Amino acid sequence: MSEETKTDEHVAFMSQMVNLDYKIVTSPVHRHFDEQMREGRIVGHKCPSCGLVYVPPKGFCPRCSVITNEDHEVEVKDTATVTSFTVVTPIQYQGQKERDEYVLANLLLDGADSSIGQQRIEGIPHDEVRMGMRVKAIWATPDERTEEGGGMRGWGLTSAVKHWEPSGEPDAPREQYQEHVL
Amino acid sequence: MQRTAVIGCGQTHHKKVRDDLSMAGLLREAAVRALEDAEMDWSDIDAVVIGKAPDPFEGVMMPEVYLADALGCAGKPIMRVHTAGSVGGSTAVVATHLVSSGVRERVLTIGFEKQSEGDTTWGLGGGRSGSVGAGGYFAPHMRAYIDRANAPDYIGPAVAVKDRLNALKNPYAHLKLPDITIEQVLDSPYVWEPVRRLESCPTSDGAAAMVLASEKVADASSKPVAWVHGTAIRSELGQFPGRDPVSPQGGKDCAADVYAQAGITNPIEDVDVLECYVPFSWYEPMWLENLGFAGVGEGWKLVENGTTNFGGKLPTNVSGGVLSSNPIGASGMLRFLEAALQVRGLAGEHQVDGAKTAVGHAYGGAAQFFAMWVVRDEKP
Amino acid sequence: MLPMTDIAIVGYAQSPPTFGVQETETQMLFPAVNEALARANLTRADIGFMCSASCDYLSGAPFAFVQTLEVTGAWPPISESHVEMDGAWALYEAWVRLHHGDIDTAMVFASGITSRCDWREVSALQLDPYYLMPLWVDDISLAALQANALIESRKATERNFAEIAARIRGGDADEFLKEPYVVEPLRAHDTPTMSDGGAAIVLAVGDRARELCERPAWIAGIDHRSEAHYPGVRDLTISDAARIAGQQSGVGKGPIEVAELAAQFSHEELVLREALGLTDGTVVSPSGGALAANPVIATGLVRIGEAANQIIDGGRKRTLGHASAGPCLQQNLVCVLEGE
Amino acid sequence: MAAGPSWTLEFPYRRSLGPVVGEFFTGLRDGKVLGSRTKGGKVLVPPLEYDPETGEAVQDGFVEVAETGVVHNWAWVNEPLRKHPLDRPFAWALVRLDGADSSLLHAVDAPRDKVETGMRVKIRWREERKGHITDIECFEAV
Repeated sequence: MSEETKTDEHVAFMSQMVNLDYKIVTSPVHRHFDEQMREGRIVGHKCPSCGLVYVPPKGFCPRCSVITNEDHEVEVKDTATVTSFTVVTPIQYQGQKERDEYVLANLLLDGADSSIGQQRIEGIPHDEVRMGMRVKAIWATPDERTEEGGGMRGWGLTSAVKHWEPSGEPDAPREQYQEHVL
Repeated sequence: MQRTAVIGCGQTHHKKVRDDLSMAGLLREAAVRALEDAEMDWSDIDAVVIGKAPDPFEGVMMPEVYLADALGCAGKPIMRVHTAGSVGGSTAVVATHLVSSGVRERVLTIGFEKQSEGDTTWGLGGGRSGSVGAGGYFAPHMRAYIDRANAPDYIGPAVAVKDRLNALKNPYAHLKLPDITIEQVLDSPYVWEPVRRLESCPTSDGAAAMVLASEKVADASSKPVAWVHGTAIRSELGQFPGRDPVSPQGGKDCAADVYAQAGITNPIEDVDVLECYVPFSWYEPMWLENLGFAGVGEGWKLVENGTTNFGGKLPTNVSGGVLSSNPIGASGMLRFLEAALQVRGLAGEHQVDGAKTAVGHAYGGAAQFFAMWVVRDEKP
Repeated sequence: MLPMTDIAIVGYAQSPPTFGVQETETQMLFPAVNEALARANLTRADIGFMCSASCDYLSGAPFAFVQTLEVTGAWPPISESHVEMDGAWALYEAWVRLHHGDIDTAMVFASGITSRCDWREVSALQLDPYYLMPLWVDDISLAALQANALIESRKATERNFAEIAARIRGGDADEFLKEPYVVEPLRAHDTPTMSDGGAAIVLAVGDRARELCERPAWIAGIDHRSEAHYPGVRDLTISDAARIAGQQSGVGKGPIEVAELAAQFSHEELVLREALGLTDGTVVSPSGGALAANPVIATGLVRIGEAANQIIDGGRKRTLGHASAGPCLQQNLVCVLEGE
Repeated sequence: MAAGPSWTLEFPYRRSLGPVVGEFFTGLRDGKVLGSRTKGGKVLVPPLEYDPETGEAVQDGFVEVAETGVVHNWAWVNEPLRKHPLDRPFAWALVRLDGADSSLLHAVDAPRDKVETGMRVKIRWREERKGHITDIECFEAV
């Protein structure tokens, strides 16, 4: 026994690393969405029953329980309204790469009915971000648009959009976005 | 349907790290207290129902497997419920149903979390960078509430102070901040603006346990019991166009259902004590509206005018609430348990005089899973 | 004890077992849920209570059930619960819920995708976190200990195992016995074929069940029990948990025509046959059981569904569905079904 | 697992052990094996905080047992998994240490033809011990 471990101290803790391998599987619907994003198109599915447009598409309408596919695909714009937001001070934990404060917003894309959560807003001081603010997508250069793989879990966007910046349009009136906080 | 009562309550001392206990030891500390309160031992129990939040928090998959005999279940039934943050509440509902259905007579139910074993924010992010945790997810909803209700900015801090001062009367509570003031909360840094650090729940190790029993068993109890007058759960889709996360329909429906069972027609008049799930201070006024204690946009006024204070018309989270102790899987059950303690008259220093009707409430997921119960000192 | 409510299975469907499903877990569940509802002539809106089953460690992301909730169309909000256990326990929760008289239908669904993880490694995470998990004892190793205990107590031979596997998989026991061991005394044919799948069951009460289904599969009894966890404190040659669950669910009150057993390993069938008191008159796991397809989490619910179909479609009078969880058949659930 | 690209989920845990597991691990670090005693007098090794049959708390205090014992049951692993305690063929065994009434599950490092029920084994201690179940490197033939 080494000197280091030879101690009278009572053993009170044990550490355990749980490291497990998981296969990266992206469903065909999300793979197609990812491909379209890399080509600069944001697409969704329009439910044939209720007519609502979901971005990203799920392959079904969760309200109507109707299956949707590429026949129901519609393209939406890369401009949006901030429906709500938060300024995050990142909590430091093992594996966290974020260090500085940043803004995450829920966005309603023009042409979509479902909002998208946790989108980065940049190009504006944090205390000037507001609900109703109009923003536009800042696209990554084509070679920065990586294949999404396991990160594409059916919500959010992909690496193709780096972040969003104010578009300079006048703010949207509250009634246009308040039903779309989420 | 068989009348059902809470005849035993037990909880751990909730702390940042219960470094003195194993996982089994944590559950057993709460369970043994509940059994002692019920004047029972392990052999009296017919079945056990446990609940906790996602398994990666502790890194034990399906923990009922490892915990079965630690909870006296060799040869007995044990099951595990998981409905995200509402799980402590929905676990108590499942345990209640085991008795009210007539299937079992004496059921032990336990909610727990040993958050210190792993890292919850990391866990919520699925082991990836950039997880903003629950606060980051809910912050935009709180902002939308403040905006819609035109609520003054000191309301959230006022709730944070109230619940922390209430916690001083609860020997089991985790956070004890005797000197906390609204100014101090307002000065504390934002974590997920508009949520400040002191407006957020802690991460805790802890467990809550109750013994639920049939009318026959409860009638034989030498102590006051809490009769269950209604239980309800609701789930709604987490994200779809038109969903209102500020006042989710599932919460409204859950409240309407449980009030109807308990004959509550005017909640603010009919309910003596409320234990609701407030992990971030702004959720108190949000839930007051969602659960029908105040009109739309009026919830914050009940905070401002002291209605929800200890000694007010609707004392809310007199135990200190989730803002003072947050062992996630137990947090919902603690709301249910504290409601039961109040109508049993056994809440000690935080007892509300003459509490006859109490409501326990929990929510989870994307504010999409709800569990509630109504307990009274008298039989249904 | 109150008089028990008459509750029956009126619709069941499973997605065809595959390995390597590409769709999301929710998408995978849609056909099974739709078909189970269609068989019961019901829509989602008709259902009084739903209960789901899933496991986060299968796909490696928390809150699998938040995703799969989308298969329910939970808008307006629904009364719904979830167990992180085999779907058979979700069915038990729904059965308990239906006793209250305020609702008359329920739906249960379960899903498991095993192709995205290394299940032998993941299975170690359900073990005692201090004494067993750090050794990464896998499910096949623990099963092999139980199989060896049967051999050493002269209750079974490797040939018995091979004969069970041959009956279920088709094939020749002599050929099976020539295969190498995975963990001695178990060979590949004795271990489950891991799969991806989902299943759904619709339940209804009393006359409502008769209205929805020509020949409902009535739940005559259902019960579940556990053993102590650590394998060194138990007699591995028997299953007290299965025995008690069998007694409590009334297995012995009449002959069982078909028993669908969640025996993931061939030797487990022997342990379960003895614990449940099954005789040679019972046809065991004609569906192939958990050995032929093991979509973890859905496996037990599929057994109950298959046992129900033996009554609904097959005209049988009395069948049994079984589910298990934990190492060495630690937890067992038995559901006895009867036709009128 | 199906073929194709994969990612690794990594979660570090720090487990508090409590009075019984902690005492057992402290003992292992110091090269001794402790059991707990149920109300009925059974000695459990590894020690549990409760009687697995009843759930009742075990008695106060610990019982030291031998580092030798008997294989009560075994299973031979010809191809160890990457995380198994040994990287060469080995047996899992339920070992009843002399003085214990329950069996400890661990690995036995011995040739296949030596492994059988009734085999006498003893602990092979890890050189660098820290208070962990793997302070027992494995068992070996006496």
